[in-house]
Amino acid sequence: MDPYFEFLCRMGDNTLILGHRVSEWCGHAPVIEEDIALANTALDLIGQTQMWLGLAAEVEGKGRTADDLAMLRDAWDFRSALLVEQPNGDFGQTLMRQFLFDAWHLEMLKGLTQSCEPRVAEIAAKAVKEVQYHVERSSETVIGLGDGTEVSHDKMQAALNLLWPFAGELCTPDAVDDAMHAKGIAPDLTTIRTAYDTHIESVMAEATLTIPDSRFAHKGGKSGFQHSEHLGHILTQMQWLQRAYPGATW
Amino acid sequence: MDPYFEFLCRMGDNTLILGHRVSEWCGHAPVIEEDIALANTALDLIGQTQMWLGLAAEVEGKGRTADDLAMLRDAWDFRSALLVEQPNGDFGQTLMRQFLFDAWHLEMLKGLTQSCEPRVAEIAAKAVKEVQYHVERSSETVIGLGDGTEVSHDKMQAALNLLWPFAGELCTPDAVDDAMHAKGIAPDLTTIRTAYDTHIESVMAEATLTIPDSRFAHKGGKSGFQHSEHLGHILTQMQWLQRAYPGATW
Amino acid sequence: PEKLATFQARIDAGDKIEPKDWMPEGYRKTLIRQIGQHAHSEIVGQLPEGNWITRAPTLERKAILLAKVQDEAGHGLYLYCAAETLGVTRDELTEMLLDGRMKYSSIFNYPTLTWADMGAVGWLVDGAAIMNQVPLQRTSFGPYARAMVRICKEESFHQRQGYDIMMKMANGTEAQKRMAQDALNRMWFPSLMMFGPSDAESVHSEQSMSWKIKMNGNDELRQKFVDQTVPQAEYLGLTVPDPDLKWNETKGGYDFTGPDWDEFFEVLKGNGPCNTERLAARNKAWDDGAWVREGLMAHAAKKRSAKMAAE
Amino acid sequence: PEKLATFQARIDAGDKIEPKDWMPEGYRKTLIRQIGQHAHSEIVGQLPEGNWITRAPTLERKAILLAKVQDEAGHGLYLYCAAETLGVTRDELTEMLLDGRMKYSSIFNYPTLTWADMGAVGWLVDGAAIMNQVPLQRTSFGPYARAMVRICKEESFHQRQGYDIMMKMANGTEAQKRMAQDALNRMWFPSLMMFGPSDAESVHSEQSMSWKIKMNGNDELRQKFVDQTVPQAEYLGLTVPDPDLKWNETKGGYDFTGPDWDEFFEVLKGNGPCNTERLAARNKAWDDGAWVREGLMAHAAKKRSAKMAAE
Repeated sequence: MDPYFEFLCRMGDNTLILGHRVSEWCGHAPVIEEDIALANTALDLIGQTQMWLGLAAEVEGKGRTADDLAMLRDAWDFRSALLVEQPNGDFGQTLMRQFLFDAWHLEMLKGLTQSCEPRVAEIAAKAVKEVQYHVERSSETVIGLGDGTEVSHDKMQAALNLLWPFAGELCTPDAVDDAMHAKGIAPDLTTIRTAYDTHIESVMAEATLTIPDSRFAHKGGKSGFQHSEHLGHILTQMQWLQRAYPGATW
Repeated sequence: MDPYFEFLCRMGDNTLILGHRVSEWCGHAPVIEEDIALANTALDLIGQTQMWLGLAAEVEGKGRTADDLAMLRDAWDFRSALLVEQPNGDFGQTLMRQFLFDAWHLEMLKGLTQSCEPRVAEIAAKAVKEVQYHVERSSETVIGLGDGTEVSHDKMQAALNLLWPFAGELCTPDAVDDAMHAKGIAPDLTTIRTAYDTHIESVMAEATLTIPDSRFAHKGGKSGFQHSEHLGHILTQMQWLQRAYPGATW
Repeated sequence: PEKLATFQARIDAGDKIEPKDWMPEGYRKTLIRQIGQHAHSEIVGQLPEGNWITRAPTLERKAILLAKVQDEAGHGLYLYCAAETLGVTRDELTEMLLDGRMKYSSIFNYPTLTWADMGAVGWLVDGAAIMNQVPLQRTSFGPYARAMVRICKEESFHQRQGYDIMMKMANGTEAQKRMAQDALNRMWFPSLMMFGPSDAESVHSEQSMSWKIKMNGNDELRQKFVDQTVPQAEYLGLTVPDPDLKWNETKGGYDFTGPDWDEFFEVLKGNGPCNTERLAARNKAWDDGAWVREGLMAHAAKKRSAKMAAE
Repeated sequence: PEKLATFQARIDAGDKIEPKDWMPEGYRKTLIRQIGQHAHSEIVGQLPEGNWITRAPTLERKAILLAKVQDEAGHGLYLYCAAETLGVTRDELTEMLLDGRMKYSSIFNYPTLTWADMGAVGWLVDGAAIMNQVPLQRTSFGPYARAMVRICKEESFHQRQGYDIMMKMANGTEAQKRMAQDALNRMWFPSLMMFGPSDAESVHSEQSMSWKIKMNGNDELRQKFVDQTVPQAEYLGLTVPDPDLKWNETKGGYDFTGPDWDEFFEVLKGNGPCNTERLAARNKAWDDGAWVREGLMAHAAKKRSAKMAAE
């Protein structure tokens, strides 16, 4: 296992799977502006996926492409965090998931712009601008709905309670993260966690939402040991055409 | 196009797709007895699929198996009626779909027991006993819910309104049906329609439900010309493993 | 009547009518109906293509399709804004869509069944839409004409992308070729329907023409579409599903079979393959979104009053 | 106290206690909890396997899996009936499941991620269940013991089917072998947890043993399971994910690493990978089904009163 390849798959699989989830909203959002914004977010994430998985495929050096990685791996070879695999639920749950991811994504990408690997720094520099915008939007929406009506507040609190145990995985370092940090490729996740916690706390305070009093964090997504049951269902859709018509050009 | 092969695919694809739909309920029914009954119905339908598609594959004579037909055709080669592709909706909608299908299925199978093709008659004789039970159950449930509370009545009426335009396809003969009837393989669909209409009318009367005043019938499923968008999504699930791991033995 | 004459003279002179200008009630109503239907078509039009976003075969195709569907929502937005200048709100228009008082283009009541449909929708449906819309860039109502300029530019981009998908399929494996032909078989006649019934049977047409809300006859545009599209199909190596199609040297265009107008009117009545689903999807989106719209409005109101209190 | 002594004497003599017999409150309560949890486990246990019914690789495998899940619902039904003889209704038990007052087997809080999991669940989970349940065929409460006889027969059939899936995978392609090994890696320790914490830490055990509600110690059964399963894994060519596993000649069994009990207690607390989803799925089924249950009851009442009126 090459930790650099693993790391790049983590970055790309997160954006791929979250992009897929967000794209499920197309045509079904509460207002047109949100349809546009969600499609735009999905589009950015898929674009970032092309860069991360493209680099991963190069680093692997087995002649695979970004599309091969996206379309021809089974669930166990994915390195997406559990958070991004979670179902959309209602619009509030989708935006809560988005914010919990965006806040981490932003800090991570900021750190990665300083990577000793120029290709990583370059991708991060491109992505960080998009993600800066994502986090502005998702935090505004979480605040607006959290501090909106009683109904919207309760739904957002329920979404936070549901998704909170999936946020911790993003910031919990493992051997791959440690190796990446040691090599100067990626930032220290414990530092990211501090910034992440501060960011989450301030947004939730403004949103009048209470962060659950538990640090329990599910794990198994980014290591690939134990994904959610959702991932397999995502793949049946996502990979359908490539699996059904192997070798075709689209 | 061999009409006999087409006809066998219609029989087998109907039971396959409806079996798939019904099996989606597993573990999610309103009471355990219904979980058991739905699983049992799905099981019968999958068993019938094995027989119909097994015979279809033999008749085709290209070395394909029932599993090949089920797992390796794309949507356009399916010959399922639009009715069986429709989503489950709520429990009432599922049972309404089931009854609208069962009532046709029973008449059709009764007719097929008289087929000049002994293999067809044999499969029909086996299936008709199971379907006799299916129609008893589904009609009882439609009656119970139609003539239950106001809420259940309204839901069943909505289900009937929604699904009624998909029932007609089953009884509307086309070139394949005419050829099958002419050869003595299958009964005349216009005769079946008479029995079907009578059956539906008597059950709906008992269920205090009003049959929509329209004979408009969607078509395109059994001919394969234009399925519903649902079928493709069903196949992404149903065929996943065979597509992802071609040639493996399970 | 004098006002009316001046109004017609302005139109005849090629002036643009602006929202604050006087206009006859019929002009206003017809425009609201037309722009509203067009806006609804963009919104509902997200659904058949949205159906394939999660199944797009490559990351690149997924991105292109996402961008396209996003553009459609954007078009819907411009058009609702154009309609709003006529004194109707977006929510009013939306409610009329949702309860069936207003229509959207019947083409979106057909299902998208294979990836080739993403090509065929771009090539044929956007192609037909452009044919309808290019002349509307010169329509008499200013906001509508300006929206059309922007929309047409993007639509022709979409059409090229659609044709590109068809090219890939038509030059691909046997299965892909078959997929492409199947898509053309299903989409051909519904695309011809997009120009509306024959002029002889079309209502409102004459008045709309003189107001420059409608710029061309339905049959004329349909002929133009066929003449443009048939060579494209030939180039793809695909067969237009019309055995009577043939070049007519005398008229300098193709003779072709018209669509099944009974089917067209069934679709208008709600009996298209997907009418129920499309409307159900939009109704669900609207109903499920109510708490979100209310929540965000409540928050905005809180912020406004906090700001006022601070001032 | 005299009654109690007679009761204990009957149990010691191997008599079956029947619902109408006198029994201590503790016996009744413990049984309700145990049978109820067992019933809930069957019901919740439909979900992880139900997750793969629509993706089963062949028609035959789909049929087998459907039959299995149907059996599980059936087991749930017998067990609720057995519990009902103790004076609690199925609806009461269901509500206790749904609001978290009663538990179900922690194993069902783990996800099923590949088709090999359908094999591993049958082989390991049903294997462990049988190991727990076979002795319960001799339990002191009649209805429970009889339910167990029927259930054990079906469970051992399921276990063989599961092992058969594993055989196909282990003798299949490289990918299938990897899938089988991956399933074993994930399911091994959760299966060991199914016997409960070490006897030293287990509450209620002693009293339950003397009442013959519990027939064996947890560690004893766990050892038996390991001893039975390891050679089966070897036969499949799979590696049990425990580097310290080794045969101990002296004790005539394997030495093995126990599961991570912290994880076990987290799962019990609700922090297993799928606790939230499983309970949400059951709650949704129950809530969404309310109108159905009410409708059918209303209809039954109408029929009864019509019948009475006719008599």
